[in-house]
Amino acid sequence: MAARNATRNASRNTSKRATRNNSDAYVRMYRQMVRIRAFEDNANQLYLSAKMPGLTHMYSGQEAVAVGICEALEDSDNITSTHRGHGHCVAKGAEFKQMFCELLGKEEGYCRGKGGSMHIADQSHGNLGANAIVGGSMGIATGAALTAKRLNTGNVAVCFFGDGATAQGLWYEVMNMAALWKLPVIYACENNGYSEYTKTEEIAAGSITARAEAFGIEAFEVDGQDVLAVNDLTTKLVARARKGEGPFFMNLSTYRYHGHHVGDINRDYYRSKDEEAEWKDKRDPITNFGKWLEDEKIMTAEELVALNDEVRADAEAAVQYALEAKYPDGSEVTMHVFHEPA
Amino acid sequence: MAARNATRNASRNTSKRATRNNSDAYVRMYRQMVRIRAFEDNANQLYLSAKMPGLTHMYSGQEAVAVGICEALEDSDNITSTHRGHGHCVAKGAEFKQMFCELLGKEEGYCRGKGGSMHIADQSHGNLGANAIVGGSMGIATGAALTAKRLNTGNVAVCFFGDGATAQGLWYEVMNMAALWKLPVIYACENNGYSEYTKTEEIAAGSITARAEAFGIEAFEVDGQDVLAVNDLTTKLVARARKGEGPFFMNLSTYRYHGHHVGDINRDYYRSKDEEAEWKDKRDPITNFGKWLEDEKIMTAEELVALNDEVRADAEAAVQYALEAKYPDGSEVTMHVFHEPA
Amino acid sequence: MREITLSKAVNEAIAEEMRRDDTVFLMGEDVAEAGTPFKVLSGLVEEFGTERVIDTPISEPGFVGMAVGAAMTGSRPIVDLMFGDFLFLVMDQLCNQAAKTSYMSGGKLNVPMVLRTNLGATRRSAAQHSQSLHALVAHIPGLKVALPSSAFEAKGLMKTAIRDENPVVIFEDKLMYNDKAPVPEEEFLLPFGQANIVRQGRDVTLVATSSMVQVCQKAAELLEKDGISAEIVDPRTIVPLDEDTILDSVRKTSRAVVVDEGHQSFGVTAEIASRIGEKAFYHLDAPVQRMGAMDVPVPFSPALEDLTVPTPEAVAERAGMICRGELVHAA
Amino acid sequence: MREITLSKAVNEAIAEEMRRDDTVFLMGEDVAEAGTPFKVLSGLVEEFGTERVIDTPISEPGFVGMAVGAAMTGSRPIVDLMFGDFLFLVMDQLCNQAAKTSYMSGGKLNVPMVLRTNLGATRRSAAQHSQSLHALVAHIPGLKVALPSSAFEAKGLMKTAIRDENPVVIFEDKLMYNDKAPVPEEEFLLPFGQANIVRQGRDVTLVATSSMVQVCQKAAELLEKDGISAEIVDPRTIVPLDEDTILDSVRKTSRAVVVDEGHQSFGVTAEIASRIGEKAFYHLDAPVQRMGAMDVPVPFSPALEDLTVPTPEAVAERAGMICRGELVHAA
Ligand SMILES: Cc1ncc(C[n+]2csc(CCOP(=O)(O)OP(=O)(O)O)c2C)c(N)n1
Ligand SMILES: Cc1ncc(C[n+]2csc(CCOP(=O)(O)OP(=O)(O)O)c2C)c(N)n1
Ligand SMILES: [Mg+2]
Ligand SMILES: [Mg+2]
Repeated sequence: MAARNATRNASRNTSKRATRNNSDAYVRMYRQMVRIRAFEDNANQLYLSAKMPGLTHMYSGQEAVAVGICEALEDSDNITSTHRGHGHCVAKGAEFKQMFCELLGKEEGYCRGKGGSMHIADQSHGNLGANAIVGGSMGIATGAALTAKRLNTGNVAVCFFGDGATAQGLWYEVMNMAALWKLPVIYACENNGYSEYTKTEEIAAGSITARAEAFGIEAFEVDGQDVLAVNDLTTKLVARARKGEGPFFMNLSTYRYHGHHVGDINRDYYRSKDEEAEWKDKRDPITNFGKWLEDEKIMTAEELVALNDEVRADAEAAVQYALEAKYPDGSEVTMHVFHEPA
Repeated sequence: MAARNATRNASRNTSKRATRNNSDAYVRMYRQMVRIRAFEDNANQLYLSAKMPGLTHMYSGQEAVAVGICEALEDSDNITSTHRGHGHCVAKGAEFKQMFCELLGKEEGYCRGKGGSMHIADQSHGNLGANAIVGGSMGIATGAALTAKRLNTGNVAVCFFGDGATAQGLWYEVMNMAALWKLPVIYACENNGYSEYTKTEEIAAGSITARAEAFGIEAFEVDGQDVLAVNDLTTKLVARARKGEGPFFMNLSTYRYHGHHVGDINRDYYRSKDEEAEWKDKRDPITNFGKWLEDEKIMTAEELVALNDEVRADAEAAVQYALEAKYPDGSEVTMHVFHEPA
Repeated sequence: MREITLSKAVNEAIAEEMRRDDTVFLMGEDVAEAGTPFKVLSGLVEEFGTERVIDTPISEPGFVGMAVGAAMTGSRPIVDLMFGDFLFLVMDQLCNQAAKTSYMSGGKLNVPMVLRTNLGATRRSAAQHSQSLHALVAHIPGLKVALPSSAFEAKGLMKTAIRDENPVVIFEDKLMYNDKAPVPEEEFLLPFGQANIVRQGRDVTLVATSSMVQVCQKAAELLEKDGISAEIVDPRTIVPLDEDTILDSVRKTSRAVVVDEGHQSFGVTAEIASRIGEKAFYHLDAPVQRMGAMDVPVPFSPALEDLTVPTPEAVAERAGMICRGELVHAA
Repeated sequence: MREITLSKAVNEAIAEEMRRDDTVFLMGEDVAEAGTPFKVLSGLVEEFGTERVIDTPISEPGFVGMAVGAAMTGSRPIVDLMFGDFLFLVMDQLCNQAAKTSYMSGGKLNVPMVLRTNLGATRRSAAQHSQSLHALVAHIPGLKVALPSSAFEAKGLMKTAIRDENPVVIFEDKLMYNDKAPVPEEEFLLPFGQANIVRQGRDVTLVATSSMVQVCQKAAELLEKDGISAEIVDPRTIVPLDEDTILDSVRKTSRAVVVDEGHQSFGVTAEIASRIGEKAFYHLDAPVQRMGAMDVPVPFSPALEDLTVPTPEAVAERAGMICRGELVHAA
């Protein structure tokens, strides 16, 4: 079985021509991508100005992946996320306020400040959480799909992970079981070319796509900077997974604009400024999709600017709110170690 | 890359016609297979007559795999073995006496009685040990190959494991590194169709061979009941591995005659008597190779019988010796927790 | 009361809970037709089908991870880990994921799963199939740890474990599967964090877990002959730990020996002994004694293996010594 | 004496040993050009090349397993495990394989490898990047465990670890990488199993490991002001453990507080406190106090995280209480 190349540049495909019906969906996708970018720009600032504690990893550049996929899902569908998880969280429906509160360790955060950037979760929208163990959520996503199948909920689970995470043996174990039991899970590899400070080609032998295929899993390679291509493919796969035709694998080529984490500033020794510029200037998922929306007359240039401004204002207000919000009371430190029935 | 099918029935191939030069090697292979069978028959008896403690797993039926491979190796080459490890140990050059002593927990055993059947090791012949963790030695074999490459010893490492062990994520992790670094390691999957009481096809999705290939590893499928086919292929791969062309993968089809472990007597619920009979009657590696030796006039029928008798007598003498040998002194219980320089 | 084996007790507990709650399911290697190598689960697949009694590949990290995800989304998985020694393979999914999910999510998510596995040496199974690793999981906040010491506890604790909202690791003694004990026909559950006073005594408290309860019962009989009255306390769960019952007993007897089959150093005996040493300090007439397994990998040879775990004779001897004040000079 | 950072000390130790012995090599994630995220290994790849300073994929079980095999065949690998929390991923290869090889083979094989990793909270790295898991490995026979408490120890213990014939796990405190301490220019090694008396005192012994040595030094200064003289003992390695030095100190001071950054329950404080309680029983004037990290996953929020680890003030307070006899009623 050869990997299917989901049409590159699907956005320029006539079948994608805007109609009254889906233009709302397009605007929403655009907005969600802008929301992620705005969230990250603020998070980065918070960190650089020493207002945010800990470690964090920016999602900027990869927005089309999270949004293209999550817009094909229902709230009740599950996702699992990664150390680079803000984008998935926003895309799956989370609110800025609770997210910034979480990043700052405040009581109103999604996890009451206990999780922080690397563990942000949003159960209300099916996000089972970011994970600071690379590959650590592969079993969780597959298990969510097992619940879906066993209890017949009709839900699908999407497991986000990076190209570097394909080096974790866990993935092969769960792919095998997902394939054997036809579980409704989609493995979405956000292939941004790097694991920390190392090019993935130096640490991945053979073909990542072929690895999934060897387990009898249908695999797809798709341009992760093209939100419509991603959304299109995901929509089809989700429908098929709900019918019991899963699991599936998607290898999404994409790029992270910032360093591996916010402190990774001097990157010359592992990737060139030219390479970064190339991706940012020519392949930015937001800029390109914005242009398409204009070309297709779904939004005007002014509307695009207004939307951006509105989202940025939202984000800044949320930051302000979070900065002023209160920390959890010290007594919370021993709460939630064990879960008590409500 | 499609898996290469090493010529099935290579033993009937004219290129395998016996010559004065290699007839010694053929006789040796035959003898080694008979030695394994004799060892196992005695071990089985010891267990059934309650003279042998613990758990043990019989290698009978798979002799051509261990012998075909180990006869292509030097003493200094390493192997790692499994819970079903007696065959590998004999094939790599171990003596009956120390082996039976080990199985009975006696002081003269290869591991001074501390390892037993599931941990038998024979460092003097490069056998890094059996392993009671399924897949547990995959890293060890690959690491031995790393030493070989780094210290330029010219050695090769062979990692024996069962089809069931391919479900362990560890394998994928080490295959990736072996492929990236071109390590001289050969992964030898003894595909006997079962993991304990379950048919492997029920617990392995897709293709095991394709899984190795997806890492860019050259893979081969070979008849594991044909000692010459196995030996031929291994000889070639070992030579190539020594030149830095490794790693390689071999999927060897074979069969275990006994139950999963010695206590597994009623097997009807997971495999049929007919299936067992088919393998034992038509595909026995020893019977078939014996016939070939006769046909090729390398050994006469009488010589075959004599060899069998001699080996059986050796085995029984070793059993007797081991039964009478002494247990380690109680003071040894705290020895060897830590290794002290000699 | 009828007597059943520990094996049957576990089987009954699981079957009852599976009948009661559709979200409960079982997964592990050879749990279905084969009913596990120990035959503990025989018959369950016939009643509940392969959808709820799931044979897995030999992928311990994988299926434990899947259980975590299944538990987070409304299932109640029971995972069968064939040997306690394989815990080392699943520590990441168990300790970094399952144990921390409730806390990291501020209580928004939880992982109601049971990991059933075993402990116990002297079965000639050598270093990788004989370990008693319960201290390791007990060290990790977020996991509960149950150590049934008979068929009665095995049933009652298993049912409680399945209904718990948290990850519970339950260790059965693999040498005890065929041991019978009285177990009521009617349904019952045993609460976590409630120790059992197995035997009343005046002179010394033997705190014993799992396999060591039987050992201490025999030790108590030996001591009886020497006129020493031993009280035996079985914590039943070490997380949560019923410190009060242990301390009350020691305050009464003024002497304690803590006996557990895990390795002695950095193990369960250290935790319990140090709590007694701290919280019953002014009641102690003698230093608290610890008796764990030797700090050596479990050797295969019968001649060596039997030396590594506490025996009734050794426990009786040690308890006798502190009762007779013979260990004064050592401390 | 010159002062260097802990980071530099580790780097020097490894470089010296790599120069001395060709069989020593390093492997781990981003250890080469990047020199690890903590920059501890910077410069090594320039000197020793990518053949001896090997960047691996994110495959912790895989590369630890490979290190075991490499060590069994004549290499001396040093494995870099980026965060101590990832130990959970490698427990099988470390505890079922590396730790048991010498014993299982009756001494015929051995595994001279070093696993260097870290511990320590309060870096706002949350539950999966903040754990101090040294108690877990200390429980497994066959592993040695070193806990350097300054640049001096970091260098001397690392060199000893590399030359040891056994698997050694060495935990650096990730908050201490930039802390300087005097370290001789000349070569030196620190023996395992030899505790260091960091500070002499009369009234109470503070047994402190790793990060907690600094905490106890500050606590000792606070106590000094109250006229209490604290002795600080740093075991340096917990396997082997220098029990004698600890016991001698406690027999002298009659009081002890054991302070360690691992979770308190079933952790290092339990082992050391229970040994003191058993072997210095008749010298104790007060119950031995244990101060470990709280039994909770490490929370992200700064408002919570700082509450979970022992502070100088808390240690001083507790030590003060036992010196003043204020904990009598609790026990
Ligand atoms: C098990 C584990 N190993 C190592 C790390 C350290 N680490 C964090 S992110 C990362 C790189 C991950 O690369 P990839 O999966 O491609 O994700 P990306 O950062 O590119 O989004 C590493 C090595 C970790 N968090 N967990
Ligand atoms: C990690 C681990 N899981 C489970 C087991 C129990 N077990 C022992 S052998 C075996 C089946 C192995 O099957 P395979 O690898 O095909 O080898 P075979 O027995 O067929 O030779 C299992 C599940 C084990 N020893 N180790
Ligand atoms: Mg990446
Ligand atoms: Mg098999």
